[in-house]
Amino acid sequence: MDFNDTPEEAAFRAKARDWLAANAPAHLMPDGVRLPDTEEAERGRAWMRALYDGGYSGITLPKSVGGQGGTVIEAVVFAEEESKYHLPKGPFTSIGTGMALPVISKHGTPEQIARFAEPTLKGELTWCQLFSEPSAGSDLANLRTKAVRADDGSGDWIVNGQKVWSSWAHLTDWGILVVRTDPTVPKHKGLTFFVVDMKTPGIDVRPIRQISGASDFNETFLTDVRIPDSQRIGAVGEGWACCMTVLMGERLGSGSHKSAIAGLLDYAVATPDMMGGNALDNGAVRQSLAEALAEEQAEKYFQARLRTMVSRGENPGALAGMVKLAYARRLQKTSGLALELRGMDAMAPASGDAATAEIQMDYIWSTVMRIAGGADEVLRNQIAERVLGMPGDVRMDKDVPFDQLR
Amino acid sequence: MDFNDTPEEAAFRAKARDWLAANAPAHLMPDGVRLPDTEEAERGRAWMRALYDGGYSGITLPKSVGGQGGTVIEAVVFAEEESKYHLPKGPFTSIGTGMALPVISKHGTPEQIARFAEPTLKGELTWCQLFSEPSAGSDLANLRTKAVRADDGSGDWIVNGQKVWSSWAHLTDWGILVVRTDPTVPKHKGLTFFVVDMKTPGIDVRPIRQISGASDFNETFLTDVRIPDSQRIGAVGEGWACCMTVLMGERLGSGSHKSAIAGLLDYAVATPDMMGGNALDNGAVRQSLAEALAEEQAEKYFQARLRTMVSRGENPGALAGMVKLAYARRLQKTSGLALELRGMDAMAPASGDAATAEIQMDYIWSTVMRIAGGADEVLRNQIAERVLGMPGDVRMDKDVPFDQLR
Amino acid sequence: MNFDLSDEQKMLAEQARNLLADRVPYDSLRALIDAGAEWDEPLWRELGAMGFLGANLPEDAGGLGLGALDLGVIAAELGRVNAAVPFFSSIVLAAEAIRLAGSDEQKARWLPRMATGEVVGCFASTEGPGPLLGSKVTLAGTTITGTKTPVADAGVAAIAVVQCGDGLALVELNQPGVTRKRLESFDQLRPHYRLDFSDAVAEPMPGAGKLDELLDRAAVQAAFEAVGAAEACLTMGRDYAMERQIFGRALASYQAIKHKLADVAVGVELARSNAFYAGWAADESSGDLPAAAAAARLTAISAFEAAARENLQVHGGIGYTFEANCHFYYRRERLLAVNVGNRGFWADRLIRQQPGSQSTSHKAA
Amino acid sequence: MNFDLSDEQKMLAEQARNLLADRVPYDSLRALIDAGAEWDEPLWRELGAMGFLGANLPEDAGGLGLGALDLGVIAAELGRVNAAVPFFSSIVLAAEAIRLAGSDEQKARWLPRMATGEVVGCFASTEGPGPLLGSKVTLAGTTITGTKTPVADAGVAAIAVVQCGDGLALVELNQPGVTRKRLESFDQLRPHYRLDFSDAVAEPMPGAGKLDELLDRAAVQAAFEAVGAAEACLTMGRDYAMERQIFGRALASYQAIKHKLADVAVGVELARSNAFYAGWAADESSGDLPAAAAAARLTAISAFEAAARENLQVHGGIGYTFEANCHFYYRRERLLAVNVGNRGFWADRLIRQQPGSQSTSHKAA
Repeated sequence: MDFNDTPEEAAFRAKARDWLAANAPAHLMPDGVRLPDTEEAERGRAWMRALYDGGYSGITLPKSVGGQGGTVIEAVVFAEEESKYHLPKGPFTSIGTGMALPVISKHGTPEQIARFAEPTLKGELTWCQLFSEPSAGSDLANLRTKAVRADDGSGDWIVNGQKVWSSWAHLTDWGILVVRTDPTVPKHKGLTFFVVDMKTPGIDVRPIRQISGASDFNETFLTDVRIPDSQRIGAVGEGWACCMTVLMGERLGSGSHKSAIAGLLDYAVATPDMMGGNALDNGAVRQSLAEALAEEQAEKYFQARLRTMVSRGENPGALAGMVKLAYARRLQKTSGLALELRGMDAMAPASGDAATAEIQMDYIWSTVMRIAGGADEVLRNQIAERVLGMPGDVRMDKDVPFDQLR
Repeated sequence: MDFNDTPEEAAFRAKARDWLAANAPAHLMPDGVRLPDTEEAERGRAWMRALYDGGYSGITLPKSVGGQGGTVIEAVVFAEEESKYHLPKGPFTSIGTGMALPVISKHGTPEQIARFAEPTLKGELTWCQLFSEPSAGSDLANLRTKAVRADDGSGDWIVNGQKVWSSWAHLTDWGILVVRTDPTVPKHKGLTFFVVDMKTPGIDVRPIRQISGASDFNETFLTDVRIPDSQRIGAVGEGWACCMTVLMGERLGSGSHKSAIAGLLDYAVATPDMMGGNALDNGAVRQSLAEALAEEQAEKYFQARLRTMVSRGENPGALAGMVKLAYARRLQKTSGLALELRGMDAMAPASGDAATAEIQMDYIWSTVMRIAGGADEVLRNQIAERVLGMPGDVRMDKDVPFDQLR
Repeated sequence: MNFDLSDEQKMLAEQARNLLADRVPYDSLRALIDAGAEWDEPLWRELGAMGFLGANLPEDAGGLGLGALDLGVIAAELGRVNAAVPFFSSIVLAAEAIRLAGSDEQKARWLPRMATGEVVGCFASTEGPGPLLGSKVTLAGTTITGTKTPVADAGVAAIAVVQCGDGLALVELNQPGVTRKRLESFDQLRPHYRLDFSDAVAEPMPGAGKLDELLDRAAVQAAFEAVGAAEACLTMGRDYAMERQIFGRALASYQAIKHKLADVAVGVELARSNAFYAGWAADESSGDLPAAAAAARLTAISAFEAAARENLQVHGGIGYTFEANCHFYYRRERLLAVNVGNRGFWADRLIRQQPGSQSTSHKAA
Repeated sequence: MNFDLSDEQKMLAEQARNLLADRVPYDSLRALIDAGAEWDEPLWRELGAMGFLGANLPEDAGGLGLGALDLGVIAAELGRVNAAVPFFSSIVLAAEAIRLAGSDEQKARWLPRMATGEVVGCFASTEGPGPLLGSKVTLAGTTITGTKTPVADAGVAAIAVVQCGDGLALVELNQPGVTRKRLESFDQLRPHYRLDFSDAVAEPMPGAGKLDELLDRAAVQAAFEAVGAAEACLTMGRDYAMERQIFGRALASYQAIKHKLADVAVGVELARSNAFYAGWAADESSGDLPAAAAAARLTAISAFEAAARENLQVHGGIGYTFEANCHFYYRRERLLAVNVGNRGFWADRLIRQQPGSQSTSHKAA
């Protein structure tokens, strides 16, 4: 058992580290200043271009499409090193290389690959995703946005519907879009995958106001949006397979792991009690935070185990879902506890109390963590089914035509 | 809001209290001595006889069958008063009046009622139940014990199979039995209900050794047991309806409620810590026990609310299941916690340490509480469906003939 | 035994519920937040006009002379709709403090106008991070100096009852020695203020040793408010799950959702039972009130915590939007979890009520 | 990064697992309980003969000179089958104490025979109700008087390492000044004794201040044992749920069961991860060992607790019978939850390892 890179990984890391030391500083984001979205996105494009020039854009994508043909572990190592710098990274960079290009390179035509791959890898083309819908969350295939062929013989598609949770849709160039093209077949079978220019007439992107007060996500309304058949990825009806290419891709945290519980210990120590001590003297607080700290450390070493599997070329599969499941519920529990131990002051802190503000945001953000990227209940199902080999839920929608489902 | 009886209840209580004061003392069980089963059962019969003579046997059973034709609340009031005496009560008394007679009086023939009701009410006839099977726990209708007509034209039934969890089957006179008479129809439809003399040849009662070390429950093996058709209760195939008569009967705790948590507080205070104090000085222990105490009190007042509903003639239905659900998980949690706070000594206490022995038994008994009389999961389903009006689980066995189920 | 609300109390609940269902649609809460409003003033006036605010104040003070259970019924209904009114600050805390510890003159001067809603009071105890009962602000004669923060509803209040050590003082807020600064409040429907007293004029309240009873009585009302809110979350989650289709059937048909909400329902019923008993104990001035109030508070915090969190979870992504209604409760829940003392505070109070448990010198709060 | 057992460690695990699967069928546990046996002596001899008992003892003491991770691998496999052997008492505690704190003579005299299993040791710390570290039994020169209770495996032990204050002493049990009384043990597969010392001869162990490290190292092994046992419960519950049909489909197809076991699985993987790290920290003599051991202990207790309880729950009524196999783990789990210190003890140790947290005078253990 060791925490060291393999010789290959070490060599790759050294090279990446040198390259980043030379190139990253020019692209650093300012600390403590929130840039306008547009500027952040512009800087993201520039950093993508630098990555491309340095040979670090699309590390795991095949060389045939312009990627680096590298391993997943190289991508992880690079992400670890890259995360040491505060760089303009976000959905506006990751969706293109992480979602759009894997689908295009696997399901697209040579023309489509030629058209989209290089500009995306260079940051000239940024992407958003248009998957989720109000009626299609955990059950993604339940989507209702529909596309029909134009009746003018052009072969174009006319798309109508509504998408949600499309991050940065207002600032990206193109979108990856999955829609229903045949409602008369069972729901997974009637879907088709497209790419769409976000400037196409009929696309209306509106920010969603969230409970945190922010509006990072959008709703995207599509009204008679005309999409040429040449922007269809894969065959008609192959949309679900395209989605799976995106969703089943291996994901692994970057491994960088700052302890949130350490901050809560400090917070407790900084909260006086009624007997001249502090909140950490209360055995209930002490034990809850100790157990949370122990779990947090366990998660860090669990991620090291997953990282080791990936490094060996194994796919951790649903095991990786355990991390988020544990993390999200712990975040809600511990941030909630921290607010409680601080007492009323946590509900309306003195201005400038950054610690309380951050814990409040954690408490709110924990609700998203328990839902997005696999809700608690979906992850438990996946762990039961894929790790423990238990049966799937009874499915009532399996062979029923979509238009006959309620 | 008050804790007083209605005038009718008060009158009934006063009468019952007087009667008990005059009659119960002669039947008291000795304290701190465990009588042999056989003697306990004999005393139970005698107490039943006294109840019958006093007009308190079968309080809620109709007068037409020899009961008192009283209300549920009268039964509750009587049970409250009766519980103030340590009397020989148990499955050997309650199954007859609480399970056998309700079925017989609702589904039986006049001859059957005449034959069984009065002797049961008098304690001359005691009963056990032969319902559960190894393959039929929460899913009672999944039972496999079968009965076929004898091929001699007698109309008798020949029963083969195995029943479990039949308390006191070794000491009772008769059993209520549900068996499968038609495996070719869906499982709830092929059942038939019988009463059977436990001395019938082919009945073999064996104690089940439990994890507590005790053997309160039995397995009952039935091998070519011949039962005359005159002992069939209800029509052939009506067994499930008979079971429902038994299982859906209103049940309500007697209302007597000793605080278990108070004992654990004492236990914690009696456990020294490393700083000259005791285990209750530990905030984690303190808070856990405080929350358990608060919940225990809530349950007591919740039972008072249910009692009020019953007193008004309302049926609390699945609400009553909340009490056991909360109680069972709390018992496991708090008895487990108590063992922990005491430390290693709880794992092997000095001889004569009755408190630890009792908590150990609670910790073991809590597993039964979470299963018997509606497992946690069954109760949650019932609460969701009957209290919250949510849909039933998807049933795969609804219209499938029993012999085609796996 | 009749362990239930009386018919009159049920009518009171229904009356309040109907009024509030009509007057507090969720969109009105969104509008208040967007406006940065202090409160729903028209609703407050209406509650006053209908007598709800004086429910438990003496009849000679213009109240209805009802009890803690009646007040609890109203608190539960206000909790159910997440109403943006200073009921808890003005009625449950300030007016109750004056009733318990005020001089006859103080009672005569303030209670009638509080009962109508004309005067709003607030309760100032906390002094920054840490426990409810601040110890630094003290009274010198009739002069008060120091800082209480946060204080709920101080923006619309004319008077504050200020906890000074074990005693209470009454301070009019419209005077030169008092400055109020609005803080950013986690519960967007209940504003909080920092109150700075600089040689401000204060009237000591003569009733000594009433602080504990005040807190106990307030805890009972907080429990009722939480029970009403928790029940609203339960109903909202259930209704959404019944409607929402997933994988071809109602979300409500999945055991993960059924069992989650069943557990929430158990929590609500247990909390309600303790709230009933604590209300009864308050009305009977039973010696059991301290333990009953603490138990009610603890079960209500747990019930509302689970209900608010799991309601949002059942809603999924939509629950995270401002347009959905889960967040009102998700934020209010934390406030009710620390308002008048957190779980540790009340757990300790409950244990101290048990015979034999206070024998050692412990340090656990 | 290679955060996993080495190939050699995996082979060791497999070897142990195969041996134990063969040698410890559940029926053998029932037979031991029925016989009131002290231990599974033939198994102990076999483990000794195969070198498992000396895994982490120095080669010059007849051991294999392996490390804490290797020992952990064996502990996990013993935990998985609930083996009735004094591995924890003799190897993890007594031999390790002698290795850490014993004189050269003590090491030479006892370790070789402990490595083969010929001599069994036990560890005496608790003095009745309360914390692990008893304070009343003390050493006067080479004489010891007082009572340690309970002491695991003292019936088959020839020597005891006795905690006296902050120090350790070695006591041979076959001497007139020592009486042993067997107690009724909650874990029916691990006997416990009351040890009375009456002017018994004791040898002080010279290594001072080694108690903390001994407990840390034992906590790591207890974590591994619990992880193995928890995984056995998880597998048993899953297998039963797959087989058992209810309402026409496998019990394992219900979300209530799937989600319950998924949560158990998460607990097991988290606990395993901490155990791995703590084993690594023990082997590297990392300054992180105290925190790592405490964290491993806490996650292992939680994981095994949930696994043992829910495994029985998944089994339903049959799980409550002596013929089913859930109860071995249900009882062992509580023992492992208090063995070498309970949750509160280790939570406190973990917090004290964090920078800044020991600044105030707190009273929480």
